[in-house]
Amino acid sequence: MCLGIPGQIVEVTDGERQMAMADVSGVKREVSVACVAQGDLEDLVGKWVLIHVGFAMSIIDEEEAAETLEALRGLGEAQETLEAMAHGVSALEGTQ
Amino acid sequence: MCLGIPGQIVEVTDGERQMAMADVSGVKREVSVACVAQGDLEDLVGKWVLIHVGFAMSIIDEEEAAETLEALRGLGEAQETLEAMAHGVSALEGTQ
Amino acid sequence: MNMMTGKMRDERVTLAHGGGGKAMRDLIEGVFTSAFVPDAMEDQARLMDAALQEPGARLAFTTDSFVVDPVEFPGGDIGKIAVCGTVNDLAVGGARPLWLSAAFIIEEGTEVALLKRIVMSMKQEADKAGVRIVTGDTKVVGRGMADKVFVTTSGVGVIAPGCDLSAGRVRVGDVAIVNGVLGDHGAAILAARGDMALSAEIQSDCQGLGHLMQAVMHAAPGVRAARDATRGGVASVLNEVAETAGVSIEIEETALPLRSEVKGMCEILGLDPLYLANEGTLVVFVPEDEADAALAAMRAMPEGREATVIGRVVDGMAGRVTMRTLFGGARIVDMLVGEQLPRIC
Amino acid sequence: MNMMTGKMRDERVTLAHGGGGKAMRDLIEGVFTSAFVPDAMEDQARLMDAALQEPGARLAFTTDSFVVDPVEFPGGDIGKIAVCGTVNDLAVGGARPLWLSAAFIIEEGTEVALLKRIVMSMKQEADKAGVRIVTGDTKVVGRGMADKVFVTTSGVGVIAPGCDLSAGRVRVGDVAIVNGVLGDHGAAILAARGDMALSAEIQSDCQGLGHLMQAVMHAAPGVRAARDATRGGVASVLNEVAETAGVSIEIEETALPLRSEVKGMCEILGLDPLYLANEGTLVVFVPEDEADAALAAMRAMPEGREATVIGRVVDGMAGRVTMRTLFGGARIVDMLVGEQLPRIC
Amino acid sequence: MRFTEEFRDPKAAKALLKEINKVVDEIGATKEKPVHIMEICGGHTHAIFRYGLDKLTPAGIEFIHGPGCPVCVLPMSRVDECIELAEKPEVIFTTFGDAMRVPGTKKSLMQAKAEGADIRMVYSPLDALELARRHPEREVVFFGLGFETTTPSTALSIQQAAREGLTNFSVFCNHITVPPPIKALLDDPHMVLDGFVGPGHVSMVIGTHEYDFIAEDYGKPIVVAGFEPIDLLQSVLMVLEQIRDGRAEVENQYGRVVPEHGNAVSKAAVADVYEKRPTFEWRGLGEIDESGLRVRDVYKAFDAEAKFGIGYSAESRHVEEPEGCACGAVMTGRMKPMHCPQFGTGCTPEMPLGALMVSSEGACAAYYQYGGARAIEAAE
Amino acid sequence: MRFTEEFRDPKAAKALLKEINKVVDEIGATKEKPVHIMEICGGHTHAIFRYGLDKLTPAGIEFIHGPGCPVCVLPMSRVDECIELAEKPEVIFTTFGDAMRVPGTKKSLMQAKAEGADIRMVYSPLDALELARRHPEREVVFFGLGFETTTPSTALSIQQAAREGLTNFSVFCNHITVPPPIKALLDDPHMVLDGFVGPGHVSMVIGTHEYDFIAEDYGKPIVVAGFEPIDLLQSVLMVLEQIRDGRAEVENQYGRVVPEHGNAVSKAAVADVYEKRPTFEWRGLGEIDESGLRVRDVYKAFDAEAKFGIGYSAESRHVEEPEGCACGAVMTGRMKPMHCPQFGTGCTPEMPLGALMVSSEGACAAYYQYGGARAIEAAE
Ligand code: SF4
Ligand code: SF4
Ligand SMILES: [Mg+2]
Ligand SMILES: [Mg+2]
Ligand SMILES: [Mg+2]
Ligand SMILES: [Mg+2]
Ligand SMILES: [Mg+2]
Ligand SMILES: [Mg+2]
Ligand SMILES: [Mg+2]
Ligand SMILES: [Mg+2]
Ligand SMILES: [Mg+2]
Ligand SMILES: [Mg+2]
Repeated sequence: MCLGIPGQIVEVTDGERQMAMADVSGVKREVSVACVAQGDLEDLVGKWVLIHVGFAMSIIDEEEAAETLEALRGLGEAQETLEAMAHGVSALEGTQ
Repeated sequence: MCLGIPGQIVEVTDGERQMAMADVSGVKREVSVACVAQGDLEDLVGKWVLIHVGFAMSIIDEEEAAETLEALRGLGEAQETLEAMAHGVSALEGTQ
Repeated sequence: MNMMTGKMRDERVTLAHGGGGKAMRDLIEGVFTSAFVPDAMEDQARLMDAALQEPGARLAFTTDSFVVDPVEFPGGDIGKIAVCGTVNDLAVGGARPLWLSAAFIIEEGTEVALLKRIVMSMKQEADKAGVRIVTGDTKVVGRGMADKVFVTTSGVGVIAPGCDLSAGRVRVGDVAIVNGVLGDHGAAILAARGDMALSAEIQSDCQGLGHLMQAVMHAAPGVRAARDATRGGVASVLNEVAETAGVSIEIEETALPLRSEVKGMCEILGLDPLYLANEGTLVVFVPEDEADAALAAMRAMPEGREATVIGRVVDGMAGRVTMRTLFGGARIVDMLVGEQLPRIC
Repeated sequence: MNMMTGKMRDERVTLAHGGGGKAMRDLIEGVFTSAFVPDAMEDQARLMDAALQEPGARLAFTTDSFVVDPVEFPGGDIGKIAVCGTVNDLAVGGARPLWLSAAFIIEEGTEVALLKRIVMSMKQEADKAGVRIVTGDTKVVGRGMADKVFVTTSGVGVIAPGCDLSAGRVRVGDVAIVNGVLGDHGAAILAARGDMALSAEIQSDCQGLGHLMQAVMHAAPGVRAARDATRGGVASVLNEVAETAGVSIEIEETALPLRSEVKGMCEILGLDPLYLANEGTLVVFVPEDEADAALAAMRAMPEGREATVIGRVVDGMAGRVTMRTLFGGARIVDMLVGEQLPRIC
Repeated sequence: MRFTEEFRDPKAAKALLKEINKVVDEIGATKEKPVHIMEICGGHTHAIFRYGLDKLTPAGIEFIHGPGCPVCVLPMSRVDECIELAEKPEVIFTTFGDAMRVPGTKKSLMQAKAEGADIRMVYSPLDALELARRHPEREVVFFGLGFETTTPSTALSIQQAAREGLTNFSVFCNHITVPPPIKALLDDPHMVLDGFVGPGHVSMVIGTHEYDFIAEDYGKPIVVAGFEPIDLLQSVLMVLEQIRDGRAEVENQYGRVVPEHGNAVSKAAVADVYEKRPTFEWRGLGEIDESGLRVRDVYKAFDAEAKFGIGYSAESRHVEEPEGCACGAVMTGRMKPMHCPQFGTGCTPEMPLGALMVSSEGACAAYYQYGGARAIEAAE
Repeated sequence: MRFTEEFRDPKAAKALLKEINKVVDEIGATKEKPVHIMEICGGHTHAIFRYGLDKLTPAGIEFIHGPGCPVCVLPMSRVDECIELAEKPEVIFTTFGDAMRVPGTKKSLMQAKAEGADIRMVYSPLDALELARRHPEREVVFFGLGFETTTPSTALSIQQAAREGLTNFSVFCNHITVPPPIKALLDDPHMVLDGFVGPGHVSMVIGTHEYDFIAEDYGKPIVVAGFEPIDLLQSVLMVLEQIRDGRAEVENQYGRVVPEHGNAVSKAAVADVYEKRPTFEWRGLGEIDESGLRVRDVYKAFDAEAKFGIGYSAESRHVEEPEGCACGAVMTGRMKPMHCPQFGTGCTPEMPLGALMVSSEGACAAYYQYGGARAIEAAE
């Protein structure tokens, strides 16, 4: 349920009705930005939004996303270090 | 224009609306008999009528039709007699 | 255990049956494959017939789409027509029909039972004609995007070495023979459609002409050309042949075999039976000295019982078809312009 | 003198053009015959090809009806699809396509200019594929009884002696190769239809695969089977082959070639690109040791530039197709049930 | 008796032709100095060509094909109005097949249908009425086309609709009457006419006395005729005999169908529903006084002209006939079809320019179809 | 960044899985004594099977597939009502594709369409609105199906219709809300649940505080999650960590999309247009208090229930679920799909008996499609 996909606002198409064009991997669809409009609609151009049934429902927090990914990268690296250490230990053990 | 064809009334289908079934060489169509109805509609059954655009417009006078054909037959026979006579004359002439 | 059995459990075709998935496979297996080609795994039939490999043999290839409304009518249905029509197109060219393809365009909402009836009647007719339906296809379109079912059949046949039937070979003096009464199909469809609220017990003449053609070719080896008269009627066939051969054709009004109901229908609607559609009417052109043999051979078969000479090829303007009316007048029988419309007022 | 010239002077097709008379002849001569078979006088083509008479040669016969909406779309039109689709059905069976038939069902009101464009694109595509459209038919149906134009093509080809491509020959260890990106046709049609108000610059992949198949058979003589993935997408082809051959097939999610716009379209509508329709997508199964040769041969041709291995045949439950997801999970890729519907809410 | 085949008997035809030849000789008519007989009715024109009677009758008889084909005399502006009605989304436009191919200014009903208008061919106005009953959400308009024979059917249908209280049925009335154009033709100083074959089916409705003025005021013979070949030959013979004998009478060859006083019910229905228009336009003939009918005010609810504000009564929209069209001259007998410069080239049944080429009852179509290339050769 | 592929990185998945295995071990969960985690949302169920996460995660985790698929919990009576609406000749019935195949008592919308009902799949209620503008002569009804994520779109569409004064647009409101069924499940004494993966897109509208009762009143952890595989794995890890640590908190893994307090505009629109129903029926779960919405009286003109006198508010038409259907047990985690006696035999995606087999988000369909024959084998 609730299929939501990230898209980028590329153009305001109807200011009065709060409609804008969104781009999803090169596919364009006019969406309502009523739920994410604050002040000048043009400010939305370039922003990534989460789209559901033709409505932009949330502006994606790019920083937050980057942080999440960064943390995961950190997790991976930490594991690799640990593994290398474990390998080192077992290697050592192997020499016994 | 005014394509009219003879058909035979075979059944009264809707007395109130004055509709009856007509048969044209085995093809059936419901027609209005409003224009040819006199007294009991059932009296029309078996009668030949002249049909135009779904309306029986005239009851065909069968006697009259027979007389016309009879007269033509008479004409043909008269001609044949005359011809035979003419032939006889020319035949006679031929003997001269 | 599931109470419902068989592959095709829906009562009506939905768009799902055209989607390329299981529903489509169920439709195909439940309705089509069982009657036609139970063992086809590839989307092509692979075939050979010894007659095709004889030196001088030729392959005949023809196609027709069928779109009749209503799809079932007295005397047949769209499936029967689809098989007969293509078998006939092969046969009248002198080919022995071998294989047919059958492609169905089905309107969403069409009853599966109707499809099954159509398919069964195709199988029956194919068996009768001695051809096999070897490959097929189904497509489903939305409501109002088609009229129940359209069937397109293509046919492959073999023409024996030396056999060459063609309109171009028709000569002055040849005789034109039809196998039976004219216009039954057109009149039956008019009645079945109900638009004009006419009813009549007319059956479509829909039938395969393959065996009849074989008989004619055997009895009258000099046969020049043959046609099955469909849309546009016998008049169109005569005009086409007259034009191709560069001759005139003269037919006799009194010789035209017509059922009384067909005459009646034509009178009511101001139509000319010469232009009414047929689906099993053969027009053959044979040299005068083979006419009697051809007639006798045709009359010996059910499809040709009422065979009769309707006219002959005469010297005259190329492409001209004339009809001698019943008391000696003459009129030109031209090609129809468009479809024949009722002429009433 | 009459200012209007040419046989077909109407702007739109009316029922008169289906009536079997002069109007129909004008439509046929003005639009169809000029492009296809200028000299056909009989309603059947008469043909022969030396290859067909070689001992051991087989005739391939196939048919498809085409019903695409819209009839013209980025990358092609119904005519192009109708030729490519039937050429491809012949080609993937190992046959050399020789002759096509083309039957048109035309809705009253269809623009004649549209028909002409469709016919021209058929001619172009046939020329490219080296086949001849040798026989045809037109029917006209009333408004709302069809969707502009339906085209049914049948094809006849010749399979050289000894050549035997079939799904049943696929073996464990074989490699599955596609010629390029998947789902372009389905996505292009979705966008072109406008129902979901999505726009994207996706072209249908509609193309003939005859030459590509010849190249594959030459480079990888051991090629087992081939399919063109149309309705139901690559997933359906894989399932069909797995079932017929009684094997399992495992594909790699990361190996699937997909255009970014097609991915986008699928994400928006909750669709799976494996089930999207294609019209020029070849799936070939080759023995492992011929895979590189097949790939190289395909990549040397424009139709195969993006050819890639998507999976292989493995031991396992007959008919099972699985996909290894991008981080090692596995899921079953079943046949679609009906058509794929947008999954949104 | 089926009242059809019996009147196609070759023997009778032969006898009549012999008699006709004899009378033509007696009159002294020749190809160069023929007797001019006008068959008023398009049905007669059709029958003459269908049975080849023009070629069977002696050269001393020249048939003039009259204005009695309702399709042929239908002005382009009426066709345009039909199309305008048919293209309204709420309208189901119903018509006899006859009208489908008549060219309007831009297109025919056939072409309008192809473009999407909901146009249905019916056999009878009763079928249109039935459509109205079945589609209460739509407006069913019936195209009331035709002469006195057809007018009662639409009048009775309107009466029936009124009885049933149908609110979605109307007739686009373009009915016309036969006597006025005959009078107009007889008043035309260019017209050469020696006698008339009268319209049998019109007469079965109006009777024979409506033609009295032809005999009495203009001294021309007229014989009301049936539509079988024997009927026509006999009627021609009767006209010839009147000419030979110096008589000018209204005679009735078609007595089996035509009563002297016509059909009372029909006449009453027409009088109840319709009234004469002061004037009406005929294609090729122009305006003719009191030659058309319109729906009376009491039946306004069933009058498409009133309902949709369209038609002859609305703001005049007369459209010029296409250039080079000689239909008027042909219809008045001043020109033979094959002498029209458009015949067979700019004007063919496939691409008719004038209305006479559309209906198979039109003189030009009849010449083209049944005289075919021969007529074209003659013209070249 | 496209916010999709980045969250499908195999490397990150590997790392997360390692961590998950570690924590499962720390908890001491095994195949025999697993941790029960419910993903509430059908979108999560779909993603788990689509990416094979069920097979990648250790046997010590057992996913319970929650009631968060709007199609799966739609009672048959609602489907029947949709069909009744769609079959009205004046109605254009618009719906998301999701609802097309759900079986009603006699047929699905797909079958009703095949039988002639005018049913159109749209991507957005805005498209239904546009249809209403373009077809003023028809009644356009939009099937308002879905949870809090979807409800604002229909509320905003109704507001827009009101602004434009459209009189032929209405919504057949069957919107439902997530918290009530969760509460109902938690109150079910048979239910064994150790934690929740919370619905990301619902939460982007309502925020995270609506789940406080889960942690506070029931002592269960919940992590609001995104829909990419990395999101899911990370959320599962976060739930496991809470369990290991003995915590019960509402955490938000999907911070890039879900603001703590949700979306103000959406919530305002929903509050303006809709109100809670006292109770509402869920397929497989029965009546749940305050779990559904209806159109407020001020927007009555846009309420299909009021306009056509149909729906849940009308005279109750509850239809019994088909016999043998175990959807309720499956949805509450008491039964695995393959243990339903109908699974794979009486109930398949081709011929679904229960709703969980219809939507690809339904647990049964997911097991069948993605677990496929393996699941069937397991059941046999
Ligand atoms: S040929 Fe055509 S234009 Fe000339 S008079 Fe006849 S109908 Fe009119
Ligand atoms: S298998 Fe079918 S009947 Fe059983 S629980 Fe699943 S959906 Fe319901
Ligand atoms: Mg053919
Ligand atoms: Mg034929
Ligand atoms: Mg196919
Ligand atoms: Mg016959
Ligand atoms: Mg000719
Ligand atoms: Mg095929
Ligand atoms: Mg194919
Ligand atoms: Mg044909
Ligand atoms: Mg491709
Ligand atoms: Mg499988």
